[in-house]
Parts: sequence; C-alpha cells; structure tokens
Amino acid sequence: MSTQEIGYADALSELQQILGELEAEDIDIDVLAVKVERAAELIRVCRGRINDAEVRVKEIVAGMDSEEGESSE
Amino acid sequence: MSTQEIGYADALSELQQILGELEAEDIDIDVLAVKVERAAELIRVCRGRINDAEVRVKEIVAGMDSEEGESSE
Amino acid sequence: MSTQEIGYADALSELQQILGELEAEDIDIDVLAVKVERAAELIRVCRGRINDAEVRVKEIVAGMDSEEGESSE
Amino acid sequence: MSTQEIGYADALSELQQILGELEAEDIDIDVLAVKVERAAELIRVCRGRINDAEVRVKEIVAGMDSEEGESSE
Amino acid sequence: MSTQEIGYADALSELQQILGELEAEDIDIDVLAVKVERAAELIRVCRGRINDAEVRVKEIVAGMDSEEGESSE
Amino acid sequence: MSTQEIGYADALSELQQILGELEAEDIDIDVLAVKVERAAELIRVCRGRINDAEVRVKEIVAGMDSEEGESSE
Amino acid sequence: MSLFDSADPGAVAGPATFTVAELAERIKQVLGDAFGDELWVEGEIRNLSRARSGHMYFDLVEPDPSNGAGKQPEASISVALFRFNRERVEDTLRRHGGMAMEDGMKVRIQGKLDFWPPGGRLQIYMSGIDPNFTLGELEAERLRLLEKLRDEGLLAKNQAVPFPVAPLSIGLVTSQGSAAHHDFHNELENSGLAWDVVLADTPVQGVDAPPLIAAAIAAVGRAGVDVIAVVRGGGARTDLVAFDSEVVARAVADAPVPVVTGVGHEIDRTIIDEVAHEAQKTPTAAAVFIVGAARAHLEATELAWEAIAEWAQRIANDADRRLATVSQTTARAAEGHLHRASSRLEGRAGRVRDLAETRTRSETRKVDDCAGTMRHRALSAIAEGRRTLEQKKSGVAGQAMRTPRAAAKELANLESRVRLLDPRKILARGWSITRHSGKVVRDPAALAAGDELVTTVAEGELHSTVSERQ
Repeated sequence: MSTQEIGYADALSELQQILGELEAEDIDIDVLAVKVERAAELIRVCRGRINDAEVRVKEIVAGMDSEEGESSE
Repeated sequence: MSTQEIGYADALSELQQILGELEAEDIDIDVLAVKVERAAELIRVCRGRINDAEVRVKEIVAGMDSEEGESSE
Repeated sequence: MSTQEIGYADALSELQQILGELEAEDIDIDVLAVKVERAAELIRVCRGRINDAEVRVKEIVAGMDSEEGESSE
Repeated sequence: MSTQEIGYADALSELQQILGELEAEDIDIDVLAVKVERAAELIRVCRGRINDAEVRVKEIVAGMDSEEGESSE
Repeated sequence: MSTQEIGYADALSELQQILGELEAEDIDIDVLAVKVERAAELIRVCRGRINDAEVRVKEIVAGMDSEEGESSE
Repeated sequence: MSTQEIGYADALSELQQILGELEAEDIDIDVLAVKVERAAELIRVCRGRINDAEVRVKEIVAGMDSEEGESSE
Repeated sequence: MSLFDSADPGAVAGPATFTVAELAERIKQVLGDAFGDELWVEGEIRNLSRARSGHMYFDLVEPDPSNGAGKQPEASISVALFRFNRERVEDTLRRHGGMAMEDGMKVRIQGKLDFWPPGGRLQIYMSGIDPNFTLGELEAERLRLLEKLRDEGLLAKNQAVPFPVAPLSIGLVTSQGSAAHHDFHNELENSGLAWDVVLADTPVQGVDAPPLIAAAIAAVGRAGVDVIAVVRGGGARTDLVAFDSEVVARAVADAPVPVVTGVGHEIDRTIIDEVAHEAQKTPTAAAVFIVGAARAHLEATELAWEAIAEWAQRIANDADRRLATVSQTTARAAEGHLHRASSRLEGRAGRVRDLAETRTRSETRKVDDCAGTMRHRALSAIAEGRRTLEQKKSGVAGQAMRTPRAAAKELANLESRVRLLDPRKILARGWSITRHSGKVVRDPAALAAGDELVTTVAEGELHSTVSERQ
C-alpha cells in the first residue's frame, strides 16, 4: 500500500509487524535496510497524522473554550 | 443525525459515548479529530439548549414572582 | 389534564411530581422549560383558587333535607 | 555462485558449511587453503553487506531523528 | 606416480600403505630402503604441501584481519 | 647363480634350504662341506645386504629428520 | 290498699258518690298515705318550660324502650318546680359540672307526689335533684355509645377519610347567627383565603337537635364540600348532650368528607369529638385548623414552586458545569491520546533504530566469529596434518630400523646352525674321517686286512693300511 493512502491504524499495525520481524533474530541483513526504511516511512506518516490531529484538536478545543467563556459571561 | 434536529438527551448521550471512546486506549488517531469535532459540535448544541432553557426558566420565574407580588399586596 | 379543570389537590400533586422529576438528576434540558412552564401554570391555578379573600356562603336548609329524609323513610 | 551475486544469508550459510568442513579431522590439506580462501571471500562479502546495511540504517535513523526534532519543536 | 603430481591425500595414503608394509614382518631387505626412501619422499611432499597451505592460510587470515581492522575503524 | 647377482630374499631362501639338507641325517660328509661352504657364502651375502640396507635407511631417516628440523625452524 | 276501701259512712250501699272536691281531697289523702311527703323518681325531662313567674314545668317520662324520638312515652308524669325550689336546684346543678335542666336530660328528682285539683292532674312538686344521677347517667350513656360505635368500627371511620389537600369548600353545621358561627366565619375571613362555605343551619341543643344535626351533616356531605365543620359554642354540660347522641355520631362517622368539630369550651369533649376526623376544642380552633391545613398546602404549593424554580436553575447550572467538564475531559482525553500515540510512536522509532543497530552489531559479531573460527580451524588442521605426518615419519623410521636388525638376528641364527654342521669343527675336536677307496669307513666288516686307508684329521691326512680285523 502506498504511504499516501495508508491509514494511521494500518501504518501503526504495519510498523508493529516490522518491529516483530526486526526482533526475530533471523532477519536477513540484506532485508534489514529495506525494512528500516519502510519503518521510517511509516513513522513519518504516523507523525504527520498525529501532528495534523493535534493541530485540529487544539483548534477545536480553543474554539470550545472561547465559546464557554462567552456563554458563562 | 444532524445537530439541527438532535435533542439534548440524545446529544448528551452521544457525547458520553464519544467520551467513552476517547477514554478507551485504542482509538485511531485518524478518527480522533473527527470524534473531537463531533464532540465540540454536540457541546455547542447542548450549551445552546441549556442557555435557551435557562432564559426560558428565568422568564417564567420572573413572571410568577411578579404575579405573587401583586396578589400578596 | 387541562388546568381549567384541574383540582387544587391534583395541581399540588402534579407540582410535587414535577419537583420529583427535577430532583432526579437526569431530566432532559429540553424538557426542563416545559416542566417549569407547566409548574408555573399549576401554581397560577393554585394561587387563583386560594387567594380570593371573600368568603362565599351558600346556605342549605337542613330542615328541608331532614324532612325530605323523613318522608323517604 | 559468484560472490557478486550471492545473498548475505546464502553467504553466511556457505561459510557455516565451510567451517563445519574445516572442523572435520581428515581434511585434505590441499583443499584447506581453497576452503579458507572461499571462507575469507564470503566473510568479506558478509562484512560488506553488513557495512552497507549499517550505513543505510544510520542514514535513515538520522533522517527519522531530525524529523522528530522538527515535529516536536 | 611422480611426486610432482601427487596430491596430499594420495601421498598420505601411500605413506600409510608403506608404513603397513614396513610393519609386516616379512619385508624384503632389498625393498626396505626403496620403501623408506619413497616414504621419505612422500613425507617431504606432504610437508611441503602443509607448509604451502600454512603460508596461504596465514596470508588470507592476515588479509582478513587487516580488512576487519579497516572496517571496524 | 652367482652370489653377486642373488637377491636377499633368494639368498635367504637358499640358505634355509641348505640348512634343511644339512640337518637331514644322511648327508654325505663331503657334500656337507660343500653345502656349508655355500651357506657361509650366502650368509655373507645376506649380511652385506642387511648392512647396506641399514646404512641406507639410517641415511634416509637422518635426512628426513634434518629436513623436518629445517622446515620447523 | 285501695282508693275505695274506706267508703264514706254516710253513703248508701253500693258505690259511694263523691263530689269532685271530695274526690280530689280523698285522692290527696290517699296519695299522702301511700307516698308520704317525699319520694324520689327518675326519668327523662320532656316539654320543659319556664314560666314568667319563675316556675318551671316539665314532664318526667319513661321513654319508649325503642327510643324513637317523638314517640309516645311509656309513662309520663308532670313535674312543677316552683321558683323558690328552682334556684336551689339550678345552683346544685351548676355546681356539678355546669349542668342545667333541659329536655332529654335524665334526672333523679325529689319531690312530693300530689294531685292538683284545679287541673285534675297528678304531679310532682319537685324540691330537689340528685345531680350525680344525671352525671352518671350521661357518662354511662356515653360509654355505652362509645362501646357500640367502636364495635361497629365507626370511631375511626371518618378518620380514615383522607383530609383534602386544600379544604377551601367547607360544609358548616351550626346554628346560624350563633357566636360559634361568627367566630368560625371571622377566622375564615381573617385568613384572606378564598373560602366557599355551605352553611347548614340547625338547632344545636334540645331534644330535637340530634336528628337535625345529623341531617345537616348529611346534607352538607351531599353538597360536595371538602370538609365539614360542626361547631357550637360553650354552654352547660347538658347543653352539649346532642353531640353525645348516637344519631349525630353516626352522621359524623358516615360523612363522606372529614369532619372537624369545634364544640363547647376547652374542657368539653363529646362523642362527636371521638368520631370526628379532627376534634378541635372551640369553633375558632376548628376554623384555625382548617385555615392552617389550607395554608399549609398553599405554603407547600409555594415551596414546591420555589423548589422547582431553584431546581430548574440548578439543573441548568449543573448541565452547564457538566458540559464544561465534558468539554475539558474531551480535550484532555484527545490530548492524552495524541501524547500517548506520539510517545508510543517515538518508542517504536527508537526500537527500530536499536533493533537495526543490534542486528548489524550481532551480524558483525557473527561474521567475526566465523573468521576467528575459520582461522583457528585452518591452523588446527595444518597442525594436525603436521602431527599426522610426524607420526608417520616416526613409524617409517622405527619400522625401517627394526627390519635390518631383525634380518641380522635371523641370519645370525641361521649362521650358528650352519656352523654347527661344519665338519671342520668336528675334526678340530680330535675326531677323524677314515676313507677306503674314497669311501667313508663306517663298518670294519667292510674292510679286509691290508686295505689302504686314508684318515683325515684336523691338520691333514694320514695314510695307513689295515693290519688286522677283529
């Protein structure tokens, strides 16, 4: 799946799977860099999603707070 | 359900459900902002309803108090 | 029941019931103003019933009744 | 198989096999040097692969870490 | 077979055979010297092969170690 | 056969045969002397061969040892 | 004794003939003989009247046992209480529980039975009264009635009727225009509440009062009032006797709405008080009670309203607060999630890095181990080859040296055997060989004397001839 389209949950799940593979002793060193690269890409995706969500949540929360302030005045 | 039509009880119930989901550990980050946004909208609706009810109650009470004042004079 | 026809006792009882409903924590805000309005109407009825200072006296000729009673014996 | 084309896993596996052969009591001295030479080549291949992987992983990780720094700022 | 061409394994095998013959009681005294001489030649051949192998192994190992040193620097 | 050309094994075999004849009871005393004479000759031949072999062996062995000493130096 | 057993002496045979005056005189005389000057009679007062002169007249009757009001009594006698006795009698009664003579009262009276000639009437001239009889009779009657009512379950019947929430419609049973009526009405008016009074006017004392009171109670009950008030002002104990009557008690018990009584003074307690829903001591007290009940409910209504208003405000406030909490919780939960997700992700990133580094390190170690093992094993194999070769060499050398030695030894053995057979060795010891014609001589018989013999000894030959044969 392209990282453009992948959902956070799927990205996290794939990342977890890669971690599992890295933890298994018998990973081929030839595959290691490929896996790490994929993991890095997934981490980048997840970070982007978290940042987006954080910005969005902060906006919403700021909006809620200002409304509360108005209504309680 | 559109927030235009939703009742206070339903809004509060949905809000509680969203809160429950937010408090559960495994919410998808992609879903988080959507949920928070919906929660904010529901809170706005509920606040509007409360304000309406409060204004209405104050009017009624003020009206009754003035009547009582007149009748006991 | 229409407030036109409601008795004082029923009005008080309904008032108490409304109070009970309000005391129960989970009343719907949408219903609140409606309940308070109904309470206001009931209290207006009760006040109307009780606050008229003139004593109206209707006389009964007990003797007639007793005679009537005798004749029917 | 030419060492140009051999995979890390295959190289390591062949190396292990050669090591096993070297352990046998009756190894032909004439074969010994050939085997040792092959083993040395395989070791060189493996080292090269490991170095490549390490360099790549370090680059990727450095990239990830710098992104983390940015995103957490 | 000329000792020029003989392999280490064959040389060792022939030597073993000569030793067996020497150990048999009834060896012809006329043949003895010939056999011993052949044994001496075989031993010389083997020794040469071993020395060659040792030199080669040491060279290879030295080469590996220097590579290792470089790569680990 | 001239003792010049006779092999050690043949010499020893003839010697054994002569000894068998001599030890038979009925040998003529004249023949006896001739046979003894032949036996003595054969013994001389054999002894010479043995000595030759021994000298040769010692030389070869000494050579082997000295080579070993050189190579292990 | 008979009225007629002492006939006038002047009379002719047969029944004597009296003038009316004579007869009256004779009756008085007989009565005097028969009853003396004083007697006690007990009965019930009826038709009591007070003359302008101050005298009092009534009938003392023995009521019909069926006890029907207005029925013909079983027996009756007229009683006259003249003014000079009346004051004393009334004083006695007043001193005993405030009683006064009235119709329906049971009395035990003292007096003289006499005939009043002008009226042609037998009557008792009352001189005294036993107040304790009346009191006891009243009490006994009361107790009997209470017992009866209790047995029928009537004492608690009206009390079982629920008191209305707002008793604004009152059925008032009293004597219209009486002080009790005024007191009661004033109290209602002063309350300032909207009362609806249905008034049932009834006499509250006298022999006819009980059925009328009972009828009045029933009538207001039918009129659909919230509550019935039965009130009467204070008076003599015997004035309240109507309220001890059974018919009134039954009317109260059967009333469809609660009955509040206010009969008499503070100390008075009548049967009706026992049967009523609420017994107040005076008419005013009864009114106060009803007003209080209505006001209590009015207050309850107002309190309920206040509470409702307060609760409504509180609910709105609580909802607002709760919403603020929900909003905060939502924000916190979302931020917590993001924080946790971020730290979890960074943990994983770190783990990826660590695992990759661990992996390359461990592979490096593995390959290094291989290299070390390889070197060790190669050198071992070389050393082993050397050792093997050295063993072989030693074996070859040992075996090669052993063979000539063994051959030399065997040869020496053969030589020694050959040496033993050498004839020269035998000759050297002194043995000789004798030949005849080249043949070895073994048997002397084969020789004849003179034969030429050659004898070989160690150092040469001897030639001889056989000289003799033995």
